[in-house]
Amino acid sequence: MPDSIVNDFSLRIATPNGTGSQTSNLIIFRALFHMGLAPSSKNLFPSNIAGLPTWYQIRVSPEGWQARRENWQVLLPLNPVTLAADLAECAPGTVVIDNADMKGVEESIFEGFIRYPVPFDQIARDGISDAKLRPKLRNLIYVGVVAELFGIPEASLRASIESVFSKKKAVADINFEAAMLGATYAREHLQKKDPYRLTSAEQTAGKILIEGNDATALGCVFGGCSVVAWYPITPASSVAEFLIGHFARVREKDADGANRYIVVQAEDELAAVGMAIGAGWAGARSMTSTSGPGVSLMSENLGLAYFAEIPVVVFDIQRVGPSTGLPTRTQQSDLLQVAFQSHGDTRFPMIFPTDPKEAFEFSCAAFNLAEHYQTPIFVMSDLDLGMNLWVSDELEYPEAPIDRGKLATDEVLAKSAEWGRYLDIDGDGVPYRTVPHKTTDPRTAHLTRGSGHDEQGRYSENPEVYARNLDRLARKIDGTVDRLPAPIAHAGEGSGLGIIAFGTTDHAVREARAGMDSLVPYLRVRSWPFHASVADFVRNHERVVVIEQNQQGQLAQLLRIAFPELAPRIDSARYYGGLPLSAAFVRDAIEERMVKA
Amino acid sequence: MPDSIVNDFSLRIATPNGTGSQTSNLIIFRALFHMGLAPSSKNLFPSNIAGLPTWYQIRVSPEGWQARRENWQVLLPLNPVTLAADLAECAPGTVVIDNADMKGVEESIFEGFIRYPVPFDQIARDGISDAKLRPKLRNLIYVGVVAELFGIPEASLRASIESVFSKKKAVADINFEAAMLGATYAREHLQKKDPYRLTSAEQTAGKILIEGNDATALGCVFGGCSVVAWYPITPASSVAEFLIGHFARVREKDADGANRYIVVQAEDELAAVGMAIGAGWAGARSMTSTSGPGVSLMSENLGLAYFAEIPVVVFDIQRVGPSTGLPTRTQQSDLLQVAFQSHGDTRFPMIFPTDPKEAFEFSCAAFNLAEHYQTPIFVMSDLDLGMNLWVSDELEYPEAPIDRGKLATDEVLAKSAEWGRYLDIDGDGVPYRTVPHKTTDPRTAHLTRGSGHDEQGRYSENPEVYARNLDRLARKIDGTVDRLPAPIAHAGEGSGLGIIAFGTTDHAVREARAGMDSLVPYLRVRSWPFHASVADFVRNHERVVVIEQNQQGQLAQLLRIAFPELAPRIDSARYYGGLPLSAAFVRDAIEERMVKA
Amino acid sequence: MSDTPIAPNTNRLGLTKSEYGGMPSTMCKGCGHDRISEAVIQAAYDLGLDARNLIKMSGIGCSSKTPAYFIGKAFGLNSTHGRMPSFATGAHVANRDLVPLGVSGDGDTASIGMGQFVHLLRRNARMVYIVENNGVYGLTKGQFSATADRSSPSKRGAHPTEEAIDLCGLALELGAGFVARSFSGDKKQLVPLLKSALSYDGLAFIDVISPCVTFNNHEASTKSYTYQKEHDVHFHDPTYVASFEHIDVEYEEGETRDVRLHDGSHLLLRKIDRDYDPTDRHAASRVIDESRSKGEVLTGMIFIDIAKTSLVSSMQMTKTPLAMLEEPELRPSRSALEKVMAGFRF
Amino acid sequence: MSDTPIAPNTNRLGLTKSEYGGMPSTMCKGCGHDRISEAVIQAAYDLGLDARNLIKMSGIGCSSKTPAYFIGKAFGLNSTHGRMPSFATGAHVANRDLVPLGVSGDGDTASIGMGQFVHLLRRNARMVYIVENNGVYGLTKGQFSATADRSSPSKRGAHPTEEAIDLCGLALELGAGFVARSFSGDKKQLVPLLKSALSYDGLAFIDVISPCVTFNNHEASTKSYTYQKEHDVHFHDPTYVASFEHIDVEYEEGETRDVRLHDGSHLLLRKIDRDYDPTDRHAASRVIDESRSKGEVLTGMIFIDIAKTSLVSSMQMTKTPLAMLEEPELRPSRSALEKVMAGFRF
Ligand SMILES: Cc1ncc(C[n+]2csc(CCOP(=O)(O)OP(=O)(O)O)c2C)c(N)n1
Ligand SMILES: Cc1ncc(C[n+]2csc(CCOP(=O)(O)OP(=O)(O)O)c2C)c(N)n1
Ligand code: SF4
Ligand code: SF4
Ligand SMILES: [Mg+2]
Ligand SMILES: [Mg+2]
Repeated sequence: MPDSIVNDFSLRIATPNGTGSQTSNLIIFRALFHMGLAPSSKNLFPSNIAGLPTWYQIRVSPEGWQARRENWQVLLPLNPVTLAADLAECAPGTVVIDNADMKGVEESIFEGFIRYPVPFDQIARDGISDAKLRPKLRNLIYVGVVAELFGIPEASLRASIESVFSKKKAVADINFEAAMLGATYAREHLQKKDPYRLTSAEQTAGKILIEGNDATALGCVFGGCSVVAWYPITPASSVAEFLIGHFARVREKDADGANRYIVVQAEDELAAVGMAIGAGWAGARSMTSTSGPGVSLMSENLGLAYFAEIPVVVFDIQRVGPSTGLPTRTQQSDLLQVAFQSHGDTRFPMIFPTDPKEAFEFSCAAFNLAEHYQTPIFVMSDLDLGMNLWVSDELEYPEAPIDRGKLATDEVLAKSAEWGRYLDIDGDGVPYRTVPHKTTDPRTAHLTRGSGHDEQGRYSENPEVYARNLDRLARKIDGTVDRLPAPIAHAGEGSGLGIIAFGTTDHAVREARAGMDSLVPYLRVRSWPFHASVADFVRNHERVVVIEQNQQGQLAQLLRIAFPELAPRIDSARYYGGLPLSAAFVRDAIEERMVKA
Repeated sequence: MPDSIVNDFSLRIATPNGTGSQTSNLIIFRALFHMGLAPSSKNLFPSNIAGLPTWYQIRVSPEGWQARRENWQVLLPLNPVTLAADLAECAPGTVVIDNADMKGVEESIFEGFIRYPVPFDQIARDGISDAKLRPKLRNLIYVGVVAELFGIPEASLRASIESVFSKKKAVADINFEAAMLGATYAREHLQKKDPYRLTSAEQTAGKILIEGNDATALGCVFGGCSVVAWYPITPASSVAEFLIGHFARVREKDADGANRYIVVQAEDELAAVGMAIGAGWAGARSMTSTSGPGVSLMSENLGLAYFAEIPVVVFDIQRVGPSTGLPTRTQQSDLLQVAFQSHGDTRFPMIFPTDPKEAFEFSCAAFNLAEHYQTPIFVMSDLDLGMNLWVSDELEYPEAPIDRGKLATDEVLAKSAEWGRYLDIDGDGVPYRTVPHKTTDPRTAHLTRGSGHDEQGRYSENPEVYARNLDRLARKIDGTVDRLPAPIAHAGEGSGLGIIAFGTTDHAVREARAGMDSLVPYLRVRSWPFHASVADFVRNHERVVVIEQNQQGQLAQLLRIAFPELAPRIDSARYYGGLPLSAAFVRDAIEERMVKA
Repeated sequence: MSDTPIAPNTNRLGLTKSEYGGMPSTMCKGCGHDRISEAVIQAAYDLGLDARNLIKMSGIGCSSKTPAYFIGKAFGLNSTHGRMPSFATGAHVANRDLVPLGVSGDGDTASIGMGQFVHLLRRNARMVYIVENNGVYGLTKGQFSATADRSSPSKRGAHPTEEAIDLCGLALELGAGFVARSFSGDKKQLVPLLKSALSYDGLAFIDVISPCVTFNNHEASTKSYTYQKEHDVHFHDPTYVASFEHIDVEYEEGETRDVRLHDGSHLLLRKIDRDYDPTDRHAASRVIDESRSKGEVLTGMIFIDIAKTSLVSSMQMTKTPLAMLEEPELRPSRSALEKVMAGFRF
Repeated sequence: MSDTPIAPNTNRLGLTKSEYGGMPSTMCKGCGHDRISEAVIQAAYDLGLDARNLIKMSGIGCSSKTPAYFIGKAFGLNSTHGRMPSFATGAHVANRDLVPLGVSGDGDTASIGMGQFVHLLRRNARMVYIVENNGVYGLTKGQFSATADRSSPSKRGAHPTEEAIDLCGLALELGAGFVARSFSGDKKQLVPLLKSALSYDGLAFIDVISPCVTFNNHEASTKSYTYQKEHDVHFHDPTYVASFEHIDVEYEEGETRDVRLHDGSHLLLRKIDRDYDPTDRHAASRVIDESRSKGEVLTGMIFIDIAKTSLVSSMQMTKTPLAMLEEPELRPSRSALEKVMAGFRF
């Protein structure tokens, strides 16, 4: 082992859920950011409010990789319940900072590790007078120990603590003091025996710290969304909760100080999506955010929006399914369900953001797409992106103006002799949308319906009329590729193996590629239906492996359907344990296939 | 035109909905059956209770084909609203029996047709004294006219009328008399000018007349179903309604005359499927029947049944989608939705009955499958099969005994030292199912859940445990092919083009093949996941065309996913106008491709 | 009388009644639902209502089809079975100037729609909500709905196995501010109630007994025309006076209650025998419940509370309908984003 | 006293109380839900209940997790959010010998579950239905549920914008036969109510105020321990006497009501101040409603009707649980099929 490893290791903190340790972990994380490092954080928390084991993993790397690192070099096993298991998972030589006051712990289990025992209880008892505050403040002690052992400057620590407790100076002070108790103890009693060190760096220029759901919420504000109907569900709740805050702060009020938005907490997801669709029908930009179980409940109403051609944006912050599954773990397993949900011939376009910046951009763009194509647009995020804190590029002001799409205004209607709500005037399958009060032309008034209708929106059971309508809808959905985010190609060597990935999988893929001797060509898909260039990429390689976070290889299946002639070359490598994907998994998957090839 | 065409033409009757004409049409149909003919009937009715146009098509053919014939040789345009349109759709030389008393009708519109004008109103006025009965009885007049013109023996007519009014002799008599008014008029005033004739035949030995939903209901009774929870929806309602009758008549009562079943009309489909799943969990054979919109509402609860491994049978009597679509027209467009519904990695096995006999057999078998594999089984019928009257082979008593599958009985548990509800003891991915009161072993009691669980059914967030469970579920579902109905191959010539079809499409396909010079090989798929023999069939042909009744080519897409290496050869021909499929459509689809090939 | 328009055969907008019509009905001849559509047309015509400010919302069922048959100049959304309340709420908050006229059935509301109906009542968004109550699922051919009385057999003689839900009782329990019941055969009562509902700023619920002539109009039915005629008991004799009319009905004190509605119009309730106070929620539940046990069907203005604030008013929303806002109002400035970014830096 | 078991530390089945326990709870320390689980264990132990005849049913929420923490010897189904009533109904009709003990939350029942809850009450299938009512969505971190009072702000100070639903009032309106309210902090009242519910042949509903210490136990909350303690008003002082015990509580006439339950046990209600008749549905709604406006939270046996017939009884079902029937009873004979076929021939 080299005697010094700088800014390139990861730290795992094991605590019981709901004990306040999250604040301490956040403080360490932000302190690193303050040092100019681009750390990654993965919060592996249970579906429980307090008591169950939780792990927080902080990683630093010279490149500022954001993917989860599979192994860790430093462990703080502060949860008695999981102590043994946590240690068992560690490689020999792992640095272990444990609570020396823990009762009944066999010394032997620490063998083979670089151990720093710290009497946290005693330090707390001696150093924190106020017994009421002690339980929470004691968590700050390990912050100080970590800072001292690995070299987080006091300034960064203080800055971090102050930012976490923002305005509350007094609170910040006592927390800082508590942290100092740990630092002091470490300085006086711990002899540095490990090679891991932190030093200030230049990784954070133009970077921000943000959760994906926060960026998604901002995208809605700048995307012009004004009606939000939601029902709480992990990991989607914070989209609406952040949104409430951003609306209040940045959506300009009217002259009387009244709100230019409304957020309704509905009684369930059927109602949430119903309200959002009703609002879209009446001409407001509307959305709902949910996760798998909610999507399953929305499918009938979404079928109406599809067939009646009503704009609405749905955010699916994916978690582990099927059923209740693991509500606090991450997956990309709703694709097939979303794509073909609701009975009959339907297709629901999907967009796949990969990081907070795209979460913002795609969320903003989704409203233009929904209104232009007059159909539900799904933004497929996931728990890893949505609920973890990411070091992201700053969000850029949207270039594209708000585009209400093809609206039946008086001008438009004046030009068109023949009029019909579902008339394909431009031959692109996209009709002109009506919004009450947007026109005075009496021809536009009609009863929107989910039953069979002709070009004028009148009820019809005529077989030709019905088939013609389904064909137009198919053309319309095929056409969405003109405006959906195009795939991004990362050139590589050779035409043997190619990689396809989407969403949060991208981070592990890019890290894995960087770490390999030969650079494998990689295409990141950003939407479905697929662009023609996706087919080109597959065609240009003997074999393509789709890396995804589900059991069935759902994107691979969508590719096989979209490009049957290329289906034989499409392979997939799948992880579905619920933890954020690691570069190691990707590397193995690729190497395995390179050998085969 | 040959001067005599015997037992080979079709008759189209146009009337307003809800005027009682259905009874008359049924009488004609049953009279033909009584003559030993195997007629086909297609009831093209509107989504309305009374007033809108409805058409009834009766067809006779030497082979007794049951598919819809695209053209008709005899028309009764008795609906003033559609008179002109109905005539416009007819080929020259069509026989037209019209109401001479209809006001304001241009003589000219009958030009080019073989016309038999009949003063129905006047005949009714003169012949039917009771003004209250007249509106209904007048419909019998055209029955008599048809009988006289084309040669339905009086005996068959009487037999038919008596069977329709079963016990009510008096009612039968006045109806027969009304029919005779028409017959007499025709005899006295109409000069036979057309070549179409009916004669007795031998097509009905061992045949019965039955609606698909009726056979489906019987299958549930003989399949051992005891709990039914449903919510009304066209075209599925009659499954439950027939079932109520059959239960009462043929499910043996207990010693006290009490019922050995329960049928609950739920408040909606979420509740209907919830009750059915709850009953399956408690150990009863349970089912729910619905159509597209209902399936869309069931998807969250079905995800629980999939993941918690609870048996339940769902009958999807498909209608035209998306959304409300055309509730009284037929399609096969719920496949993709059903196969991958509910969030997360799920698959729901589907069975495709093609006629009443299979509707009975598959419905019966579905309960064994659901209990053996402990998963929801979908029986995918449609409106054409479910609500039309079919000439079918007699239903045969089920050979396979009722098989409750792998149950955790005391015997089983005695043998197995290690026990877990989800433990894969036999290596086939199918665990042993627990039913309260079926065992006294205390180890079996547990809390069934849709959240992550280990082999013992205990809550677990462990990534390996979760992935292992998903893998076992995948193995289990793959294994269903061992018991799902296998495909049926119809040999043909050459290895160029092959046909694949399923469900009601089969009738048009078999008729089309019979009518072609070169017999195209044909495989009828009867379930999904697909058997290996389906891949063999595709592999053995340069090109395979899937004939289906939906817009997206849904079965073709499932084939491309299942057999990626064969995807390039899989093509599809699709009809989705909502009328039952005709042989003509299939013939065109095949010929077009034979030219190409 | 409020039913007299400004000039013969035209209303204050100069429109004839036929201009409030819709497509030809496809209901069965004699269906109660058609009578309700006529009443809606009458009310809209009398009020001189601008069809562009009304949106017709419905679920699925025969009843839910009727919006196609009245006020063809208004937009409408025929949504999904039992979920109309959510679509109507969404449409109204998107454009607060659009007043939803919701038409539902007893199956659509009391069976599959119960959850959304209950929460719609709580939310009190401005809307007129009509249940065309026939005790059966008409469109699916006559199965019992959740409002079918246990004493009321089907044509085949089967009886419901569960208690009927009294939607008015439920609405009262859930705090609805406008609860009325009427009969499709009684335009004289239904029209003024509809007008009052359209003048009410909140959720106005009207349960209208509307016989299904095809599946539930037989002797033994408690939802038949005959049954309703024989058991109908009126609370009061209602008269509606629009804000643009002056009250010219003379009445003695104590004989008539004058309810002033949000838009300045008046609902005059002339006492019949007993004096009934439609502003006492408890009395209301007690009375309809007692009358039910007596086999009566009380109709009229059961309860009204004009003090309740509607959803939009309680939400501090801008007066401009959200649907009419454009980029300048909807998209914050670059500097706004810059400020937000600052917070994410350090 | 009914709480005294036959022999010290064991009940009539010879089981200790710990044998009615479950897995260790994962609720927050002090969560009201844990107290309810304890009460359930106490009731089951006192009754000498055979765990194999009980099925624990729940939806999704902190409350809905608790069936894992009591009576581990019973089977249970932790179903989907708001849909437990349908699963419980299905399970019970499949095996009528299994009594469902349903545990739900105010979000699970009053928000997403409202539709099924209403129809469960109508259907009256035998079942104990407990709502662990804390006014918030605990598991999703504290959003308001439909039972949150408008006067009760969140920790952040926001107020609900909609009226709270009183589940007991709703249950009464919908004709429920057993309606009670209690408090997780009041075992003395809750345990006898639970036992009575378990002895009732029909839908027994108990709304239990169960504070969420993490998200809704602050000063201003009306669902906090303190608030409930300060505003709790008891109807009576309840005592449960099992059928296998003899009534040895002495009481003066007129002071106590004796309600005889279906299984022969008795619920003795000792009058506190006013005399309250729990068999008068109207009085019940009026009283809980008035007390609500007075800011009181009335608890106890609000309403009971032992005359109602439960779903299974009204369905003429065989005594043998359907789940226990096998091929001989389930599959009709060949001749039966032959008879049916005859009808399809001609
Ligand atoms: C999800 C769903 N389930 C079932 C149906 C079938 N369906 C159509 S209308 C209807 C009931 C209508 O009853 P009601 O609301 O009382 O209206 P009515 O026809 O009596 O006026 C049902 C069950 C449907 N369209 N959608
Ligand atoms: C279909 C669906 N929507 C949303 C959720 C997320 N969710 C889990 S629990 C819960 C609310 C629970 O509240 P309550 O029933 O009051 O239980 P409590 O936690 O307060 O005891 C919600 C909304 C879910 N699991 N499923
Ligand atoms: S079926 Fe009944 S409800 Fe429907 S239209 Fe006919 S009469 Fe009216
Ligand atoms: S969050 Fe609230 S309801 Fe959930 S366990 Fe904690 S205290 Fe109980
Ligand atoms: Mg109805
Ligand atoms: Mg709660």
